[in-house]
Amino acid sequence: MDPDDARDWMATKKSRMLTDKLMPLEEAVSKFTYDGGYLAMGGFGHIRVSMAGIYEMIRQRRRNLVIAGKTAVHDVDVLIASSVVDRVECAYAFGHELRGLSPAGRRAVEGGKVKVVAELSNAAFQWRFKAASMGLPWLPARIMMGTDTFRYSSSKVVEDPYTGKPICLIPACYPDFAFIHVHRCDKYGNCQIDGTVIEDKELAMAAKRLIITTEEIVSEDEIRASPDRTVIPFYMVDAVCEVPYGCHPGNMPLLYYSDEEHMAEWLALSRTEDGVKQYLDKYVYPVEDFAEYVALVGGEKKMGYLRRLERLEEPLSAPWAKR
Amino acid sequence: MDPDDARDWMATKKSRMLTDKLMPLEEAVSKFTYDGGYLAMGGFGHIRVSMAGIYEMIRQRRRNLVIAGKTAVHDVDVLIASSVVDRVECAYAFGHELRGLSPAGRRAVEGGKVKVVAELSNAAFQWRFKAASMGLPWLPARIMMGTDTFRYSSSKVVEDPYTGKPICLIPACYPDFAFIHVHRCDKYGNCQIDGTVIEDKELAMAAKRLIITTEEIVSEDEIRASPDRTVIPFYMVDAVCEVPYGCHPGNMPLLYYSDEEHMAEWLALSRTEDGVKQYLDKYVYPVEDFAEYVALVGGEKKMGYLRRLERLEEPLSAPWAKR
Amino acid sequence: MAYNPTELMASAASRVLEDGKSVFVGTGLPIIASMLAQRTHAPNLLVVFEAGGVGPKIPAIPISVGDSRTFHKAVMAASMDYVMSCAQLGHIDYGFLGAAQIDAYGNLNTTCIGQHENPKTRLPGSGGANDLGSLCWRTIVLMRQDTRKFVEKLDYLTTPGYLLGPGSREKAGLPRNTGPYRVITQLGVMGFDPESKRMVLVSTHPGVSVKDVVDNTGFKLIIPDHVPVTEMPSAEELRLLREELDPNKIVIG
Amino acid sequence: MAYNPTELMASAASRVLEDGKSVFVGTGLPIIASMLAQRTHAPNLLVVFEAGGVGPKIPAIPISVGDSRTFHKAVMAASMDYVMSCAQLGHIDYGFLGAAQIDAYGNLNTTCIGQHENPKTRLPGSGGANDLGSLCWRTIVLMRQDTRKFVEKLDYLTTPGYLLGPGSREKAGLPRNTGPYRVITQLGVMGFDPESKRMVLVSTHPGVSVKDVVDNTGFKLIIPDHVPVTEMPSAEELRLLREELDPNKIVIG
Repeated sequence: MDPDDARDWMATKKSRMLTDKLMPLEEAVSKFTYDGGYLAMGGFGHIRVSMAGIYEMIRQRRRNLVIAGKTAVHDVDVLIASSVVDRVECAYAFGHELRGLSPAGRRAVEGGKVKVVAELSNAAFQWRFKAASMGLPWLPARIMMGTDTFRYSSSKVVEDPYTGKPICLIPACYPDFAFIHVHRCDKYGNCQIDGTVIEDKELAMAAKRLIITTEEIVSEDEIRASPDRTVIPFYMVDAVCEVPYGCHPGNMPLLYYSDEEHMAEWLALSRTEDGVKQYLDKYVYPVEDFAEYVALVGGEKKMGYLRRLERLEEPLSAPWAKR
Repeated sequence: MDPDDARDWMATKKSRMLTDKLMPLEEAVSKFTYDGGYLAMGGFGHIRVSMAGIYEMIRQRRRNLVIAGKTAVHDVDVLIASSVVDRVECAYAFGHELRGLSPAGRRAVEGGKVKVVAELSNAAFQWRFKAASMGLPWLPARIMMGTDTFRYSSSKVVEDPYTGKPICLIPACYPDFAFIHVHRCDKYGNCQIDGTVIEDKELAMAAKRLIITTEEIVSEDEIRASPDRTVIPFYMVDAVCEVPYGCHPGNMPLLYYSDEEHMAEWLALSRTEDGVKQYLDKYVYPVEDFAEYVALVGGEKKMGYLRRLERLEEPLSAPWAKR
Repeated sequence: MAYNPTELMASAASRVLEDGKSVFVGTGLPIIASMLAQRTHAPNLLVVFEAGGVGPKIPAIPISVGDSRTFHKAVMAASMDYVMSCAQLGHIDYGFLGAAQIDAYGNLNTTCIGQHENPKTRLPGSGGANDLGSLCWRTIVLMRQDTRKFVEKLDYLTTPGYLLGPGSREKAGLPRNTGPYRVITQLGVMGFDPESKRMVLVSTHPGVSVKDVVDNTGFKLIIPDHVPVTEMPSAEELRLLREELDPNKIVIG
Repeated sequence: MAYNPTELMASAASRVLEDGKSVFVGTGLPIIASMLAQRTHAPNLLVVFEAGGVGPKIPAIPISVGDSRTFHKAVMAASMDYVMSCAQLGHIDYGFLGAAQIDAYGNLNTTCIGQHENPKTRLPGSGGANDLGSLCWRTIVLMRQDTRKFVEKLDYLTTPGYLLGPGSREKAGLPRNTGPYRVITQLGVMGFDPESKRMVLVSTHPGVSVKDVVDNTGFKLIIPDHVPVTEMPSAEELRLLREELDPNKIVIG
């Protein structure tokens, strides 16, 4: 997108008016996501990803999405398995980090059901969002050059007019919609994140529509008491949805650790299409909202365990580790 | 500087070893600053500028410095008046914001004693440091084009290979030495800043030598207890100097407000060369260290007043306001 | 109710600002005008400062555009990169500028009077002005009007207005559909002709004639057939300015 | 003391790392090797994670390179932009990589086996590998060695090694004096010839012959006249690995 068109979007479709954006997640998903759109998820790997948003899109049977595979793990895996996503821009996908490869994601790509429409690296994805966040057409970078990763990306290499050396220009990426899961925010969408922010500050600015899911809604006064903790200001935000435990089975830093028992269940079930159906019929389709999902995956007892795990008060078990 | 040369510098002259960098400011200035060097100051205007570092350079009679006039106010004014600086790269200098123009700075430029070697804008300066902080030769931006500010800058305009529109490429700036005044840091140089960070995160990465002055030294454990508050990590830092009230007469956000009585004294005295000499002979040359300066400018009583002013417990008086 | 020219300028500037829009401000009159707008017709005006303060509840006039009052109870205390990026991305509706010289296309000089290499008067330089003038959707210039300041040719072009006229901002590479919107002085309010991009008189202040304005303008100003009179500051605006916003008369005098 | 091949790889990798240097790590063996180095000869090894963790005191193996353990009691919990910028600026000495395929110049494939458009096996892609392989001063590759993995020609070049040989990284625009430094497998340790930039055998693991290594390499490996044997893991290293670093045997097995 030309930065002048991006400017027009931000001027007309985003508002600097302080308005209450609280709404049920169901409404936010139906209002701001659409079939065929380009989706990006905040967080990273299994960390602070709005799984609540993912499950809601599956329930609403969104179709033909392209996803930013910016170290996308469980999110892209279930979105592919549930036929929501059929194209991936891939920095990292089809794997579960230390847990091994994704049976569902791999099967879909190897069977031709899902297309990888571009390859790039993690930094390149980050810098695509960063270019957008700065209102620039692209950012220069000294990566990808000389590789097939570059050839399959949308970047260009030019001669740097200062040094005479080749330099890679990585184009801005403005996702059609993005979800970011945060520790707390007010009803206007002023958000705080604890720990690493990964690339969410930039993604929040780049996204044409931004849905915030949050562990907790706090007062405007609480936000204004420590403005240097704000990571996303309200005028980037389109919807605010309160969803405690909203990144389960992932890790919400400083609150709860990832649920490796649940991950093991998914990794086992997703080996077959039948297993995928079983999983979705158990945890996603029949579920009214995320609170019901939380009850299904183990409720307060499980959440208590994950909280203790995060505080290093229990040893981690890794049921998927076969060795 | 070619980014490959900058990489060599960072690899060999900066250390990833966790070493105690505490030293007296006198030692830091004599070790890491030198005549003819390019200086940049952290902070902005009268905010969080290491005036302690400035006064020490004056005492050590550094000469022929170039300064980054990145909204540089009292710092550049006294450095010019004391013949330390003779060249300025100017985004904003020779003024005292709401207080009016700088008699000393203007006199030096209009009399030919100080040269303005480049013009640019505040964002351009910020993006020069940012380019450096990212290890890039330059950053693109949509500013300065079409103006004399561009003509007197070191930027280039090229045709953007994506949009076909002209775009400005702002070259990286790696200052030879920089001072950043922070709220607290540990002896290794892991720093926290409260409130706006302005452009200090980028400047810290861009500076070839970085001297930290800090209101307070805290333990490594305190830093590690909230790593998301770290703004500058130790491996950027060359020296750590504990200097309470080290940005007086400027404003240290959340601690003490600017000393407008002292500023009025400077603005009055600096109307003449004699007055400048009087000021320096009173507050800078005969002073052993910054603690003595603090006593001279009003000691604990004045500092208490400035703290109350910062907490909005006293009304501001502006003795320089003549109306 | 009697008022001084600075009070009138503050009032006129505040009325340009709209509720729910954002404005990039510098120290002095722009802050006063923005705070006045917030306390009258535009409570949701989002004020942004170049050092990183976003949406503060300004408790008292800041002396510096970076001081702690610029992020007091703000929605965000960010960085210069952050707010300048917001501006470049199109989030900033209005920007306030001042100048020592302005030309018919709204180009501004805040760098020097005389030759750059050997200036008669050295001024502070661009600061954030070039950035705001490049990146905000609309800029509002606050300055004194006389023939030494409203000139046919600037000594130095610090900040872009419409440059050489229609299309020349875009041709230079600046963002589309941006540029100066209003020039407010002690004599009147000026705007820009949509076709020629030259300065046009919008209103004269009470007691000021069109001729006064023309006589104090060093270039040909477009004068419409009908020139209204600028609305006077209301009693409530004057009360706010004097009692709440600038009780120490640092800016308003 | 008996050890398994993964333990030997962890030990060999940890010994490459130097005290007071920085290392960019991914999940699994790289973390184990880095933690082992910290607890033996390199207490001041600075560990950096791509999601933003800098210098943590890692309390237990992270499952993800972004999880909360990657910034536990860290000196900084930053962002991906921050740590990638640090790498681009030359602050990162070592980077760990893994791969499904490697060629004689240390180029890596983690994207696909077979054709990209119609892959036999789809792998995760670059992740941060291309970034680390481009920007760190030296990279260390940890992978299994056999002729399907050590190949004459990669199916896909995900991450740059020395590309086509001497000078070709610089010619492509990659930072000067960077590139792969060691390749550590279950059979031995390999490096790169300074002249030709082709892979050279550095040491064979205890009980492994030069012929074993050659037979499991699908390209011509440079074999020096004298090939030493990799030092065995010490009893203390094995104790650390088994009792402290990976007591649940998630990585080490």
